[in-house]
This record gives sequence, C-alpha cells and structure tokens, in this order.
Amino acid sequence: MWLNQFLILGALLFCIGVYGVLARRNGVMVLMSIELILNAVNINLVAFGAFHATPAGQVFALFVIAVAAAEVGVGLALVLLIYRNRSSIDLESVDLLKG
Amino acid sequence: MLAAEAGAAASAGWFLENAWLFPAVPFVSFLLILFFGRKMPKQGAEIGITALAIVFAGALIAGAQWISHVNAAESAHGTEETHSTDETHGTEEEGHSTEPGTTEDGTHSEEGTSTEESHDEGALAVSGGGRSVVLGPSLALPMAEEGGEAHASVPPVISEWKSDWWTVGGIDFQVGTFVDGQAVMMLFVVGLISLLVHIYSTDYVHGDIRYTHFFAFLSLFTASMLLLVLANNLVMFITAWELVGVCSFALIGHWWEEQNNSNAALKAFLTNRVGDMGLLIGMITLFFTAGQGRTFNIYEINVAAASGTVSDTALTVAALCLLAAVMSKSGQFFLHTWLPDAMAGPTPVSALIHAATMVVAGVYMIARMYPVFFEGMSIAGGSINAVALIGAITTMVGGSLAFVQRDIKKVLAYSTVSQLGYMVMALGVGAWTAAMFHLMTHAFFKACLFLGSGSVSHACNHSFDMKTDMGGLRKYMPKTHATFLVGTLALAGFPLMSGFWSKDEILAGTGGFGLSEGANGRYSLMLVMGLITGGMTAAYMTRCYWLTFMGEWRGANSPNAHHGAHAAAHDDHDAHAPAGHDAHDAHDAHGGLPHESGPRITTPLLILAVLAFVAMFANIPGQFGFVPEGWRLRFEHYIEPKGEYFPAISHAEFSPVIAILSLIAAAVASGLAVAYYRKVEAQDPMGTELVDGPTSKAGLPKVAYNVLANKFYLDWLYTDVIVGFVKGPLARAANWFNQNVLDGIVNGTATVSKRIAGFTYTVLDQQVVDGVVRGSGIGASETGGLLRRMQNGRVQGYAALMFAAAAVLAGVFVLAI
Amino acid sequence: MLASLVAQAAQLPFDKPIIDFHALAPEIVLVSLMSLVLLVDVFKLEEGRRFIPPLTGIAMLASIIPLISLALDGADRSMFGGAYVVDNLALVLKAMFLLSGYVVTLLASNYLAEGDFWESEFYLMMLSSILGMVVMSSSRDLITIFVALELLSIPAYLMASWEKRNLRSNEAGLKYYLMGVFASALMLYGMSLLFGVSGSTLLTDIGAAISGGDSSTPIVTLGIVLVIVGFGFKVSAVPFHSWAPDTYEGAPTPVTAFLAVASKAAGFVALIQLVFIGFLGRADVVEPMMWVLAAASMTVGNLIALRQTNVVRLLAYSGVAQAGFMLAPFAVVGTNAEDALTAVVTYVLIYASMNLAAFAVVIAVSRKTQSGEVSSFGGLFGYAPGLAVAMTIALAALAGIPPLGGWFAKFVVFRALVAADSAAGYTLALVVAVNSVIAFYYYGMVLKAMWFSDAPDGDTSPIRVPVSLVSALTLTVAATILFGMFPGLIGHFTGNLQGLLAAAGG
Amino acid sequence: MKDFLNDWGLTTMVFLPLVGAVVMMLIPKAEEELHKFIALLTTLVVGVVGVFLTANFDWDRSKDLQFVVDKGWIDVIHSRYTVGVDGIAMPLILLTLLVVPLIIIYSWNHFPEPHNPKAFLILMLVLDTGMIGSFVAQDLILFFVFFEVVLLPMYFMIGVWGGEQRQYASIKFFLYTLFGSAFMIVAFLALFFVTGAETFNMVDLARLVRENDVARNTQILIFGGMFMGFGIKVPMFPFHTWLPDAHTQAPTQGSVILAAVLLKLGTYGFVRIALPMLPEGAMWWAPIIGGLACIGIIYGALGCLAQTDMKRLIAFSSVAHMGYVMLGIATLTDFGINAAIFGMVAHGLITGMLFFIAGSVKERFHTLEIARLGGLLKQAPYMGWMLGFTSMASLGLPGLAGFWGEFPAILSAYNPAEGLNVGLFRFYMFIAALGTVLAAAYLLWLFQRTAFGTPKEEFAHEHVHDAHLTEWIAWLPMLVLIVVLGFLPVLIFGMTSDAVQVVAQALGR
Repeated sequence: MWLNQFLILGALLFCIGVYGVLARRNGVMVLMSIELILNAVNINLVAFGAFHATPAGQVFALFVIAVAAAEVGVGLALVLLIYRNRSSIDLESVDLLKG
Repeated sequence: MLAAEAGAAASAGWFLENAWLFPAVPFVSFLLILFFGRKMPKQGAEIGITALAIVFAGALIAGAQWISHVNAAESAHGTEETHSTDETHGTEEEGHSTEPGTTEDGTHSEEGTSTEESHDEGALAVSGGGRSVVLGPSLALPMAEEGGEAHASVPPVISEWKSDWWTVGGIDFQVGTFVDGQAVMMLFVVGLISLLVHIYSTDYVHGDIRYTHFFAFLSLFTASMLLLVLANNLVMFITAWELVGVCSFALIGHWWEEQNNSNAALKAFLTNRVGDMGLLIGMITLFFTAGQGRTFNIYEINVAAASGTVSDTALTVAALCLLAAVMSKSGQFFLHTWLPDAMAGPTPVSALIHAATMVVAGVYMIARMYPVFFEGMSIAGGSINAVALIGAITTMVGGSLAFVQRDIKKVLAYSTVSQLGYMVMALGVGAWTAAMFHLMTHAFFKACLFLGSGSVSHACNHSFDMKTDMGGLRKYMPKTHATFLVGTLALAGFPLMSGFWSKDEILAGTGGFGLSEGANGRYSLMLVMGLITGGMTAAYMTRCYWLTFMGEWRGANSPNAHHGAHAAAHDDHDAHAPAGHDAHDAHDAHGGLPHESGPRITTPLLILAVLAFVAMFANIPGQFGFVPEGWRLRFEHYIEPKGEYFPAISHAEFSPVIAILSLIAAAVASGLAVAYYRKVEAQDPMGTELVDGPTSKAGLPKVAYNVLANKFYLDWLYTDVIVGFVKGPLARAANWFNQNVLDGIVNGTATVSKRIAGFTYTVLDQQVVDGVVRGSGIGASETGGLLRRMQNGRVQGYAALMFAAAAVLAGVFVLAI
Repeated sequence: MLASLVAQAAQLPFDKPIIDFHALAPEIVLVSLMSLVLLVDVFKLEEGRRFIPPLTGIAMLASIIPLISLALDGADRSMFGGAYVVDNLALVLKAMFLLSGYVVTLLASNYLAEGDFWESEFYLMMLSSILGMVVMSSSRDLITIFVALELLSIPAYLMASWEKRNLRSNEAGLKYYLMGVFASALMLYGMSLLFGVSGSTLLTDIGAAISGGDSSTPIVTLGIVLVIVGFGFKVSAVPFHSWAPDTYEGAPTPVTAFLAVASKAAGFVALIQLVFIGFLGRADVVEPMMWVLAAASMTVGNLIALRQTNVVRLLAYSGVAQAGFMLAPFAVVGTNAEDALTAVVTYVLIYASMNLAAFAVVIAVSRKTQSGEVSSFGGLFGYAPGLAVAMTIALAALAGIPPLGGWFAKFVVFRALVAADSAAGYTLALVVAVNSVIAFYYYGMVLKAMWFSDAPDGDTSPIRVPVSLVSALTLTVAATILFGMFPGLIGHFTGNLQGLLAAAGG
Repeated sequence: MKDFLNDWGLTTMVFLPLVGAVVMMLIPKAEEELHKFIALLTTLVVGVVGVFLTANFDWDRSKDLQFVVDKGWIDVIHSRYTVGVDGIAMPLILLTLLVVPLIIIYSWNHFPEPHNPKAFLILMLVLDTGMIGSFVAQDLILFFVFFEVVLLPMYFMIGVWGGEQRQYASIKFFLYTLFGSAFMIVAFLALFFVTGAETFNMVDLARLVRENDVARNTQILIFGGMFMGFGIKVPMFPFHTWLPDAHTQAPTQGSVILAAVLLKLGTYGFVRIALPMLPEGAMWWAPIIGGLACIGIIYGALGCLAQTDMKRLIAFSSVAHMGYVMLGIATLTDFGINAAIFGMVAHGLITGMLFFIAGSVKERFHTLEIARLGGLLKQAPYMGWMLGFTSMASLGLPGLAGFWGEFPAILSAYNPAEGLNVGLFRFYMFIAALGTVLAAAYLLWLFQRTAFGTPKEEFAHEHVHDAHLTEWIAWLPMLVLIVVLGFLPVLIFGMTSDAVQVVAQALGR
C-alpha cells in the first residue's frame, strides 16, 4: 500500500502551510497557506479512505473543499475590507487591538 | 427560694441562712441611687446610709446568731463526747479549755449553750456573755492535738439557690452563701466601716459634682465586698473579687479630669488584674484537682485539701497562684506599688477600700482557703515559706517606705502595705486567728487614721502635704487630734491598744526561736522582721503624728493657703479636692486657719477610735488568768472555723518575751523619733527635717568641737545617725528602689508592652502578615501585567502561540504516552 | 468512468436514510424562517425590513416548540447511522442556543438600528450561525461536527467585522477569521488522522477503535491533541485564547455577547461529544491535556483580567477564565465521566444566562456613555440602580457567589473534581478555588466603580433602556437568580443526562 | 399555631426578611420613612416568630433538632432543604433576631453617607436572611449558600457606606472570605464523597463518618479545608488582617453586624460542622487551633495597644476575643465548647455595643483618633459611662457577659479532651490568662484616653449631644442583656449544655 507516501506528502503540505500562515505578512498569502493545510487534510482523508476502502474519506474531503471555498470567500472579503480601510494587507500592521 | 443545707441545724439563724440579703441590700441601694439618686433631697446619700444601716444591723444580728450557732454546735458535740472521752482526765480538760476551740468539754459547753444570748458590744466576738467557767491554770501545756475529737465541729451555714446558676457538661453550679465566723466577722467590719464612711462622706465630699455617683459606687462596693465575704464558691468569689476592683477603679478615678488620678486608677486595676490571673489559674487548678468531682465549692475544696486527698503538687501550685492574687489585691511586695497611688481617690475611699476592706480581701482569701495554703505551703513545722516570706518582706518594705513620704495619706498607705504584710505573714506562719484579729483591729484603727487624715486635709486647704501645710493642728482640731492619736498608738503597738495585742499575737504565732509555745513552726526570720517593723511602725507614725499635730502650723506660709496655688501641690492625689469645696467651705473665708471638722466627720472618728481601743478585748490571751475564762480568746473561739474544712492548726501561746521585745522596739523607735523632732523643732520651729544631715559634716577640726558640743554625739547618734540613717539613706534607698525599680518594672511593663505592641502591629501585622496578603495581590496583578504583554495585537503571533502550544502538547503526549 | 463509479457505488452498502422529520423539526422550522428573512431582505421589501428583528426572534422561539414536543416525547432519536442524534442533551443544548440567540436578537435590535450597520443581513447571519449550533448539538460524526462548526463560524467571522467602516471591527473580524480558520485547519488535520486510524467518521466507531489494543499509537495522540486544539480555540482556552480579547473588544457588543456565549457554548458542545463519545478510551491523553488547558485558562485569564480597564475586554478575559472552569471537569473525564458531563453542561447553561446578563448591561450602559471603560460605570448605582443591580447580579454570579447561578456551576465543577478522588482532581480543585477568588477581584473592580465611585463626568442623567433590552435583562437576570436558588431546575435536565452516554452509543 | 411553627416557623424566619427586601425594592427611593418602617416591621415580625419558636422550643430536648423541615432541593447533588434548630444554634439565632432590629432602630436617623436608606436597609434584610439561614441550615450545601449570601451585602455596606479606605477594605474582606469558602466547599464535597453518603445532611454525615471509619489522614485534610473556610471567617491569626480594615471602614451598623453575628458564622461552623463530623481530624488540628487562638489573643491585644484609632482598636480586640472562643473550641471539651458559644453571644453583644458607641462618637466628633478625643464623660456622660461599662464587660469582668465566654474557655484548657497534650494546653491556659490582663490594659487605656480627662481644645466648646432616643432604644437591650447574661449565665448555658454534650460525645468525650 502506498499510504505512507501520501501521508508524508500531506504532512509536508501541512508544514508548508503552517509556515506560510505564521511567516507571510501578506493576508492573501496567509489565506493561500491555509488552503495548503486544508489540502494536506484532503490528501490524508482520501488516502485513508482508500486505505480503509470507505467512501467516507472522499465524502469528508468533498465537504472540506466546499467549506474551504466558502471560508476563503469570507476571508478574501475580510482582507478586501481591510485593504479598503487601510490600503494595506500587511497583517503586522493590524494591531489596533491588544493588551 | 433558699435552701439551707450543709448540716446546719434548722435553728442556724435566719440571717445566716439568708445571708444573700447582705449584698443584695446595698446592691439595690446602688441601683436606686443610680436611677433616682439625683432626684432625692440628699442626692442619694440617704439611700446609701439607710442601706448600710440595715446591713450593719443585720450584721449584728447575724453575729449574735452565729454565736448561738457555735454554742449550739458545741453543745451537740459535747453531749456526744461527754461519755466517751472526757470525764476521765480532768487536768487535760482544763488544759483544753485554754486552747482555742476546745471548749468541747461537757461541762463547759452545756453551760455555754444556755447562757449567752444577750451580746452586742459592737464587736461580735467581744460579746461573750458571763459564763461561769472553770478557771484553769493560765499557763497550761501546749495542747497536743490528738484525734479529731479535739475540735468541736461547727458546721458553717451554707445556703444555695435551688436553681442552677450555670450548667456545663452535666455539672450544675449554684450560687450560695457560705457563712461562718470569719464571714460574720467580716460582715460586721465591712458593714460598720462602710456605714461610718458613708456618714463621713456626706460632709467630706459635700458639693462634689459627682456626689451621687460617689455614693452609688460606695454602695456597689459594699455589695461586692459583702458578696466576696459570703461567696460560696470560687466563681462567685472571683466575681466579687473583680467587682470590688472595679469599684476601686471607679473611686480612685473619681476625679478623672486629672490624668494622674485616672493613671492611678488604671494602675490599680491592671496590677490587680495581674494577680487575678493567679486567682483564675489557681481556682482552675483546684477545680480539677480538689474533691471527688469537679467543684468550685469552697467548702468542698477546703475539705478535700484538709483531708489530704489532694496531691501536694496541685495544692502548692494552686496556693502559689492564689498567692499572686493576694499579692496584688492586698498590696504585697512586689505588686504593692498601686496601693500608694490609689490614694489619688477621695479619702473616705482610701479609708474604706484601700485600708479597711478591699485590700484585706487577699488576706481574707488565704484565710478562707486556708487548708489549701496550709497544706500547699506545708506551713506546719516549717521555718519559712512563700506566704510568710512575702508577708515579712512586705511588712518591712512598707514600713521603711512610710518614712520618706511627705504626704500623710501615703504614709498611711505604706503603713497599710506594711500591716497587710503582717497579716499575710501571720497566715504564712499558721497564726490564723492572729491574722484575722489583726485584720479587724487594723480595719478600725487604720480607718480611723485615714478618716482623720481626711479631716486634717479638710482643714488644710485639701492638702495632704505634712511638710508644707500641717503642723500644730492639735490646737485647732482637738477631736481629730485625739482620735488620730488613738489610732497612732494602736498602730504603733502601744500596749493596751488593740494593735498591740493583735500584732503581738502574730509575733507569737511565728514561734521564732522557740520563744512562744504552741506555734506551728519556728519562723525565726519572720519574728525578727516583724519586730524590726514594729519599731519602724512606731517611728514613722510618730513622725507622721508629729509633723501633723505638733509644732506650729505651717499652712499659713504654704502656697496652698491660697487657692490659686492649688496646682502647686506636689503629690498626685486629691489635693485638687472635691471641686465643690471652693464654693462651700467657710474656713477658707475666715483667714485660712484650720478648724475642727463637723460632727458628721468627727463622730465616725470617735467611734473608730473607741473601737481601736475596745477591740483589744476581743481576744484576750488565754494565759491571762485574771480575766474570766469566758472572756478570753473569744475571737478565736467564735471566729476560727472548727470542722473538717479547716486544717488542724495549733495555737501559739502569749509570749511575754516577745511582747516585751516588741514593746521595747516600739518605745525606742518612737522615742528616737520624738527626740529627733524635738531637736528639729529646737533648731527651726517651722522646720520639718534637719537641714544638715550627718553627711554634711566635714572637716577634722570641727570634729572635736562638735563631739563636745554635741554631748559626745549620743544625741546625734540617736537622732541623726540611727534615725537619720533609717530615715535617710535606708529609707531613701528603699524609696528609690520602690519608685524606680519596682514601680519602674510595673510602669516599664506597660511601656515595653506598648513598644512590643507597636512592633507587632506596624511591623508584624501590617508589614509581614498583611504584607503577604497584599503582596500576593500585587504579585498577581504584576504577573497579569506581564502576561498581558504577550497580547501584542499581532495575529500571527497569536497563531504562532497556538501552533507552538499545540506542538508542545502533541510532542509531550506523543513522547510521554 | 461514470458508469464504473455508479457500478462501484451500487456495490457499496448504501441504505436509504430514514429521515425522522420530528427529530429534524427544530432545524426545519429554523431554516424555513431563515429563508423568509432572506427573502424579505433579498426582495427589498422595505416596509418589511423592520419586521426582520421580530421575525428573527420568532424564528428562534418557534424552533423551540418542536423541541418541547420532542422533550415530551422523550425518546432518543438517532439518524444517519448514529451521525445525528436527538436526545435530551441535544434538546437542552438546542434550547439554550435558541434562547441565547433570542436574547442576542433582543440585544442587537436597537444597537444595530441606531448604529452604522447593515441590519437585515446580520439577522440572517445570526440565524445561520444558530442553525450551525443547533446542528452541532446533535452531531455525533466528524463530518457533521465539521460542517456544523463551519456553519456557525463563518457567519460569526462576518458578524465580528460587521461595523464595516470601523477599523477595530475589521481587525476583530480578521483576527477571528484567521485564527479560526487556522484552528479549523489544525483540527481537520487531527480529524483526518483519527479517521485514518479508525476508518470511520462516526464518533462511536472512533471511540471503539482508539480504545482498542494499539490505542496508544502516537498518531491517535496527535489526532486528539490537534482536535482539542481546534475546539480549544473555539472555547478560547489558553493558550489558544489570544484572539478572544481583541475580537471581543473590536466587534459590535451584541456580537461579542453572541461569541462569548453561544459560540463558546458550541465549542463546548463539540468537545463534549468528541471527548465523551470519541476519546473516552484515551483519557490518558485527554485528562492531562485538559488539566493543563483548564489550569492555564483560569490562571492566565484571571491574571490578565486583573489589569484590564475595558469592561468588554475584561469580560473577554473573564470568559477565558470561565472556559478554564468549564474545561476543568474534562480533566477527570476518565475516572468520573458522569459527574464531569453534568458539570460541563450545567456550567455552560448557567454561564450562558449570567454572561448574557452582563453583556446586556454593558450594552445598556454604553448606550449612554459610548464607552466600554470600567470607569464609565462610575456612579451607576446612583443614577441607574436597576442596571447596577442587574450587573451586580451578573458579575456576582460569574464570581460564583451564592445564591446566584454561578455558585452551582462552580459547585458541580468542584463536585466532579473531588468525586474523582485523584490527585489531579484535588489539585485542580484547589486551582479552581484560588482562581475563583482572584476572579472576584476584577469583577469587584466593576462593582466598585458602579457602587462606590461617582459618575466620571458628573453626568447622572438616567439611562433610557429600550424595551427589548429590558426584556433581555429580565430574562437573563431572572434565569441567573433562579438557577442559583433552585439549581434543581437544571438538575432536572442534567439528571436526565445521566443516561445520555449510553443513548448516544458511547 | 404549633403546626405552623413546626412546618413553616424556621422558613418564615429565614425568608421573611427577603420578602421585606423585595417589597422595598418596589417602593420608590424617596419614601424613606416607609422604607425604614417596612424594614423595622419585617425584622420585628421575624423577631416575634423567633420568640414564638423559642416559646415552643422543647428545652428538655435541646440536644435534638426541632422544628425540622426537610424538603427536596437540589436532587441532582442530593442536597436538601433541611432546617432545624437545637440548643447550639438557638442562642445565636436569638442574638441575630435581637441585633438586627436594634441596628435598624439605631439607623433611624444615623444613615451614613451617601444616605440612601432604601438600599441600605435592603442589604440589611438580605444579610438577615443569610445569617439566620446559616444558623438553621442542617444541610451542608444549604449552609454554604447562606454562609455566602451574607458576603455581597456586607461588601456593599462597607464599600458604599464606609470610611475613606472603604474600597480597599471591602474587597479585602470579600476576597479573604471567598478564599476560605472555596476551600470549605471543596472540603464539604470531599466529606460527601469519602463517606459515600447520598446526602449532605449534617447529622447523617457525622454518623456516616463514624460508621465508615474514615481514615484519620483523610479527616485531617478535610478538616483543613474547613479550617480555612471557618478560620478566615472567625478570623484566626494569621487570617485576621481583613478584620481590622473591614471593621474600621465599615459604617457603624456594618461593624456591629460584623462583630455581632458575621464572625460567629465561622466559630459556629466549627462547632456545628467541623468538630462533630471529623472528630479525629479535630484531634489533630486542636493543638494548632489552640496555638493560633493563643497567638490571636496576645497578638490581638498587642495590636490593640498599638492603635491610635478607637474603632480599629475595638476591631483588633475582636481578634483577641475570638481567640478565646477558638481556644474553647480547641479543647474539644464540653466546657470549652459551651464557653465558645457563650463567648460568641457575649462578644456579639459587647463588641457590637462598643462599635455602636464608637459610631456615635464618630458622628459627634467626626474623628475616632484617640489622641484627639478625651473627656467624653464630661461632654456626654451617659455615653461615657456606657463606654466604660462595655469596656469592663469586654475585658471579661465577672458578673458581666464577657466573663462567661473567657473563663470556662480558660478553664477547659487546663484539662483538654483526652488525647490532647495536657502540658501544651496548660501553657495555652496561661497565655489566655495573660491575655485577660492585656485586655484590661487596652480597654481601660482606651477608656481613660477617650472618656476621662477633659475635652481637647478643638472640641471643648462644642455642644455634644448625649445619647439620642434612638440610640437609647438600640443600646438599652444590649446593655441590659450584658448584665443579665452575666448574672444568669444559665440562660445560655442552659440552652447549649445538652446540645454541646452531643458534640462532645461525638468527639469521644
């Protein structure tokens, strides 16, 4: 079975995603990094689904994809809103609220 | 409501069984004065006097009833014993008859029962009726008391309330009264002196702003004192004990506007409180150790202690603790320092409370709990013990300190300390009767002296300073002078005065050097100290008398002669006087010469002076064969308890040697004092002391001349060296020690405890204990502040935190589990 | 291709799902009325728009009716192979979400109408979020949970930044969103691992699989940790709490109330299901992890709260600490599951009422003061004693002072911890004890301002409180008091919960 | 009537004040007279109910709970609404019933700033409910709830109507007590679980602990938790630091109620809950409690001596006095526990009275700094004498109530329960006796400096009104009771003695 390879790929994607989320200052890039993590999840799900010979993994993955789309939609809306109000999507500068 | 118990025959006497009325009457009077006094025509004084008159009358009747009670008990006992023992040995029988409490012989007691019903000569015990008795040889063998039958048992009259006073853990406690000869005697003394003081006060504190209060507290005091006397159990006893303390506090501080007075009041109360601690612990110890069950009942405790069923350790501890209480209440060395200060109170108060009654409460307690002390201190057969030693030291300390006082009341106060020392010493050596006798006589003559000093001060612009404001008063106040003289003689131990006899009995009771027969031990040291003090007493009283009544009146030159100068009075007592006096006193108006006081003042003085003399008849020594047997040792006969609640003490004989020794001591001392003051008078009629003492003589050339000029210095030796030394360095040293060391300790305790208190509060409490609390609060808040910095507003930081935490958690659990 | 798929599908065991419409009635009612709200808005029925808030309220209340009928019916209903269960627990929680939603509607209506907001869409968002919560209450399956979670979260992201032209609101929304999505992603990764181990998305299956022989595999541990992290974010447990204060402060206050109560409760609901049904076999991981999260949340939340000057922010940190209290019973889940479950559910219910009461007062007061600073509460007792008393009741309840609701919540937590009779339980009980004292300190700051201080600007004109707010306040305060005086009221629900584990197939 | 009392008597007594408070909430603030009237009436009616209960109390069975009501309350945790009174609770209930109306009378025209009688009296009534409830509760959880109910009203009373440092004092009071009760509730729960009880009923729990032979170490730990809760409330050294602040800053009425009743909740808890339920734990803790009590006695006294503020001094004296109460409890003997209960009542009356006087002094002179006072007897002789009288009572003068709290406590330390270190307790006895001396010192010192002497220059020419009518009405009953209880201690001991024996028997004595 080719399970481990998929899992390793998923883990790598996950790590890259996490790095992106934590390190990129551009809001859009952060959104994309999150997509990477979600895709890592999808790979895992599909792989495991195949491994267990159950469609649940694929179904789960479909739900994730759908929801991720919605999420990114909202996310982009928020980034846009920020951009409109501040003319910047640098996350570092978004720190009005703290303490 | 009341149940007569404890074996008292039904005929014990209504007043004895209902003795609770004695404290109740003055207490009611207290309440009446408190609530209605102001509205009464005499502002409440009449209520108090009426109450005290009732009490006094009751005390007389109670006395009579007690005497018949004793007689009845003896006759009962006698009939029992007649057939068994007596009859057979006639000589011993006679010997017995000279001994206290041994009139159990069939013949005697049978006579005794029927005869005496009429008696009332003022003093209870004096009143032995004319019994025809066998005149035994006046010097019989000291009795060896074999067997219990030596004493006729006279049961005390104990009455208890039926309902509980308090109840804890299945043990019920009742209030009740415990009347025996001792208590009856005290009833009489307290009732009489309180009555006289009440009458005296109506004049003395007339016009005082707190006139009504004064009488209210006098009533309360009397009630408390009577309660103390009659208490059936130790809880009642301590209640009364502290109540009299409170009254003393209130009356010492009667003129509380002056800080000195309130200081004195506080000092008195606090010093007493220290002693009360001893009483508290002592009674607790007895509660748990004496008797079968747990009891505060004095009778039961005494029975247990006397029967030897209580462990010695417990008794010793209890006795020592109680002794602490005595030391404070009865002004024993080294807790005596409050007593002189207590003179800040009005003079009648000093007479009543701080001379005649309250301060003897300690003595009374030892007497009351005598088995505890007798067994606890192993008095029998000893030569020294704590009680006797404390008494002896006190008596000397008080005597020497009296020398250097210029305040007449303080002289009397130290004298009181000294005399109380005598009483305690007497109890310490086993001379129970002597102590109580002295208690009574002392009450009479010391009250007389105090009231006399008040009368004097009344005449001298309310000053008590002998050196500046007195002198030569015999001319102006003959009645006061005469009574004061009687009091002085009695105190100094002049023969034929009551003080002589009572003091002598004490000295004989020591059994020192085997000079007296029948004593409980050989307390030689006590005898020596007692004799020395006897001399000192004579000397300082002579000084006091001289300064006050002899010579010329110095008051005219005194700053105190003029009212504006009141504040110049040196001593911290009531020189400031009842405020109302300014308005009312006539003598201030007529040229400031002293004048005799009014009848309300002099009458009590006269009565007391008479008693100071008459009281000697109360306990005529048993050896005085020329006196009818029924007149001898009446005090001992009726007052000393007989029964299982009293230890088997033996009774010392009258010792002519000791009597003569003490007489000599007194005579020499007062002679020296007279000589000294004559010399002073010769040098400077207005002077009070020699200006140049022995120390100021200097230069060899002068010596020879002086030797001649001074008649080989004999005169000087007598007057200056001996008297001067005693009066000067020694007494001053004692005074210094007293004022600086002892009093310093007392006051220092206060200061130190305040310091400690300050430290405890500011450092320990506010900084350490509370600091921990506040510190933890601040710590929490600061930590919060630090944590808050992590919240820097950067969302990726948050995400990093989240991820890092997740990673750490995952790492830990994956690796650990 | 397609044919092969169909053929493949035909071979799969695919049973036609039996749909119990009674069980789904609350959701159906809610969706229907939600659609109505949407339609009114979409078709720009201008005169209809002012009916939207009442309609929203009615939607919530109407959905409760089938809940009652279900409760009366009493039977547990299970659908989709156990993925969707309607039992008493679910009913109680749904009722709570719906009522919270109703109260938030009451809170929001005037707030939105008077401010610079889009109104009608807001209610739509809220309804769908509530729908997510209602679904969450019944979810017993990873997929359902995930979908419900996103359904309740995504509208919430939007609501947080609802004040479009306010930078703070934007920031609140963005932070919430980013953190939320990141947490979801982590959680999903964990879920995928759990799925991988068990081969099923049903919680019962997962539970059975991971408590089996090789249950100590690191992969399971990792999965559990990541899933808990995801919901730890949702309930704002330390150290996943950072978003909460910022978001709470920046978001419109009614939204904050919504997030602090409903959204947090939803997180707990998910945790309850995951832990009690799924992870009970791995108490060795869950217990220590929850111990750490609970202790950290209480302590850190309280300590930071000590230094807050803004009431909303203070309530946010207080919420963090409260989350700690609610997490505490999870720490003894292995030894004392029943008491722990009762404790959490009780706490969540009571917490909802008292926290909503507190927010209601904050909203009412800020109507006048336009400020969220603690000092702005100064002298409140003088000029608005009613509000002051309501706030006092709310805060005292949060602090756990009898006889107000919070004490019982804390009590059951203590009870669960002590009953476990383990060192972990006792120590955590002590941590709870100490923290409940610290907590009062900052609640006390607000009380102090209200009762002991004077109005900061000397303005003591009374506050005009609209009817909707008054009713919200009355509801919540009354509930807070009732829960405190007669905890039996909740006891009845939680009492019925005892059999839940079995019913849910645990 | 009898039936009503049996079924509803206690409940009425407990909740009537709450009803009064609710009624008052509905009445506008401006109707001040009405508020006062309602509050007074409520408490008086409660008092009347109490009197009826007392009259119907079967004194021969004072060791049993009477008027018991046992209804379901929180089924899920097996807690029930169980109330009842026995000889231990009775004196304290009566004390509460007496003190609260007196405080309201005293308040009649003494409302401290910022006035607001409505709020003040409502809080007072809520307090009343909490206090009475604590004394009648026979279920641990019920007790806990009532125990905590008093916190908030007191917090506000101090915080709103208090002195300058009121905010600090009120929060300190609150946090301290809360801290203790958190431990206490944990202890209660632990007790519940270790006994395997299906109930929080106090009597049943005590029985179960005995029957199940709960291990000694467990008992010690659980007792420790209770010790924190009750000990802070008492307060015992070193948890006392909230007390001086709270007392000093609280308004007069608050101080009185704090001294008279609230502190008693702690000691009552020891007697009612900790001792009978955990006899072995009590054994272990007794020397510690005794030691802390003795430290408290001396420490409180020293604290008093260092004070410059009259009220603070009285507050510190509470630390010392409660030390005696705790010493009595620590001996675990019937003497000691009886003394403790008497001490609670006596301290309530006496210290309450002292606070009343301090409050009135403050009202007249606007200061309580001892150095500035003086000559009270000159300017207000009645108040002065009352101060003197109460001081005397406070220092434990025999013949007044205070003595009966101290003396049997000291007595009992001579002979503590079997198994306790006799030597140690005798040492405690000595310390306690020493404390009486110090007590006299600080109280008389206070009396001397405030009442004796002449008024200071700044007040010399001021007209000072002696006690007002309301003050007389409020004070006289307390003064009379101090005397009456002093003369007839059986009034309290008679109530408690049998009931305490039950406790003592539980302790194996």
